Amino acid sequence: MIRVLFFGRLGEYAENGRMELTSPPAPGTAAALRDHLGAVDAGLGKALAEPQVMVAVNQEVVDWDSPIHDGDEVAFLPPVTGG
Amino acid sequence: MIRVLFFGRLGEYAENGRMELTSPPAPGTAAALRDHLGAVDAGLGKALAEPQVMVAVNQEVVDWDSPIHDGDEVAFLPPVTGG
Amino acid sequence: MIRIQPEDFDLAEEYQQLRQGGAGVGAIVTFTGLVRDFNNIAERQGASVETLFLEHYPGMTERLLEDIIREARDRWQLSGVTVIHRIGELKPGDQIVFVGTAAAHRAEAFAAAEFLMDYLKTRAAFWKRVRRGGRNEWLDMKDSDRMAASRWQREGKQPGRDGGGQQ
Amino acid sequence: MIRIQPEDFDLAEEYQQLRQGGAGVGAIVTFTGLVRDFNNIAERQGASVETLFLEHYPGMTERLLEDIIREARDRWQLSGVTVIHRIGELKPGDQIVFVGTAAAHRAEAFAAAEFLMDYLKTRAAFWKRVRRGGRNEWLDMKDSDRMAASRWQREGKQPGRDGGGQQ
Repeated sequence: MIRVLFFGRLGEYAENGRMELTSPPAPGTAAALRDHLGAVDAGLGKALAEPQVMVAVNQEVVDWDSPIHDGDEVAFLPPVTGG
Repeated sequence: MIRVLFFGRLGEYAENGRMELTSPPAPGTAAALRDHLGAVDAGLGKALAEPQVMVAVNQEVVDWDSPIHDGDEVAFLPPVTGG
Repeated sequence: MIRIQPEDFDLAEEYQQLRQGGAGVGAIVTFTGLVRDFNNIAERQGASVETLFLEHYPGMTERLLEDIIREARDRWQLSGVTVIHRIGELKPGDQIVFVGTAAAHRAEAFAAAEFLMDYLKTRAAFWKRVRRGGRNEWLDMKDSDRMAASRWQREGKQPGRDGGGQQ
Repeated sequence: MIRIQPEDFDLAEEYQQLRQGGAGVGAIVTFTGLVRDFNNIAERQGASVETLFLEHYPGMTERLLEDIIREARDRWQLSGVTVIHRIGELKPGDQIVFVGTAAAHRAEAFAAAEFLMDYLKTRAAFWKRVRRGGRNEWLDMKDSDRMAASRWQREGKQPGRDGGGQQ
């Protein structure tokens, strides 16, 4: 199972800003997960394609070609606006 | 009358760090006052000759060739060490 | 010390904490961020704003802040560092973020506090939204914040991945 | 606001004062200088130090501080500035100087606070002495302070005589 979290403006595309997938979409990279979500929901796909969106796997920001394994927590992060 | 004030390490050359002169030593510049004081007290003269010592007339830092008039307050200021 | 909390904080308490760093503490810098007028924040016209809300990524936020503080301690000699960031609903004038640094000399304390704030604005996992006219609007990062943070980066390094070394 | 006083000051009170600048205040920076271990300050070995004493030039000190604050307000948009400097006898750990700045944005508040501190160290009419073994010793300005202050000077201008303009 993959736990997917959406923060900031991305949160509106999933109830409570989160969803669960039974397994990582092939070929099992962060980019594949992003593309899979975009295929299901075009609005989300467009929001995730914004160049400043980052992906974190298990709370660590990673490259889009990083692998995703069963049990991972994947988070999509728009640009932060803290402080 | 000229009121002369000495601050910091210069204060030890005058009781309570101050003295009074009846008139500005000729030719009536800050440098002339400094030289006059140095002629009276060699130790003070040496201390005033330190390149970082500044002179203020009526609480305004001025050049050594600035004039001094009767009634002025002249202060000799070693480098400051505030804060 | 890192705290992420909905509760307000007390500058005086945090300051006293930083003062406890021993006889070597000569300089304490505090930065406090306050919520400015909402409509100013949202930076465009429209219905008036009802609330400001801060979301964070629990777990990851703390990890990022620990990284940031470790980096500050690598760069400067610090006897104390405190970072507090509030989450949840805030109103204008509320305290939102606190950074406090203690050091022997003021240059270190100032640089570290500014560094931490620049990174908090650009790297820590916080998102601000305003609610107005019944709708949520997420705020964008300001270019000025991006530029401020980039000062600390060294050539040939990834943003936020540069280790020790002075600016 | 400028205060030169033998009395201690209360950071929390000064902070609350700076917070009263209205809905536009988004950033408050405070700097507090503490008296470090005396022997460290004197920076050489010998009899142990008994007291630290701060002398100032009443009247001129206030005038210089007013100039410095005016210069800071020319350079940066500030909604509040407070400078407090203590005089008289102090002991290790005592608060000696306070600078507080309030502004819409943190960059201004930080820069102004640092600027004011650099100038307080090098331009304001304060002199520190220590007493040890029954003798008074005046302390010298540190090269690091001279260098810090020189950052703010612009080419072709006299030290401390440069008016407005950003760094």
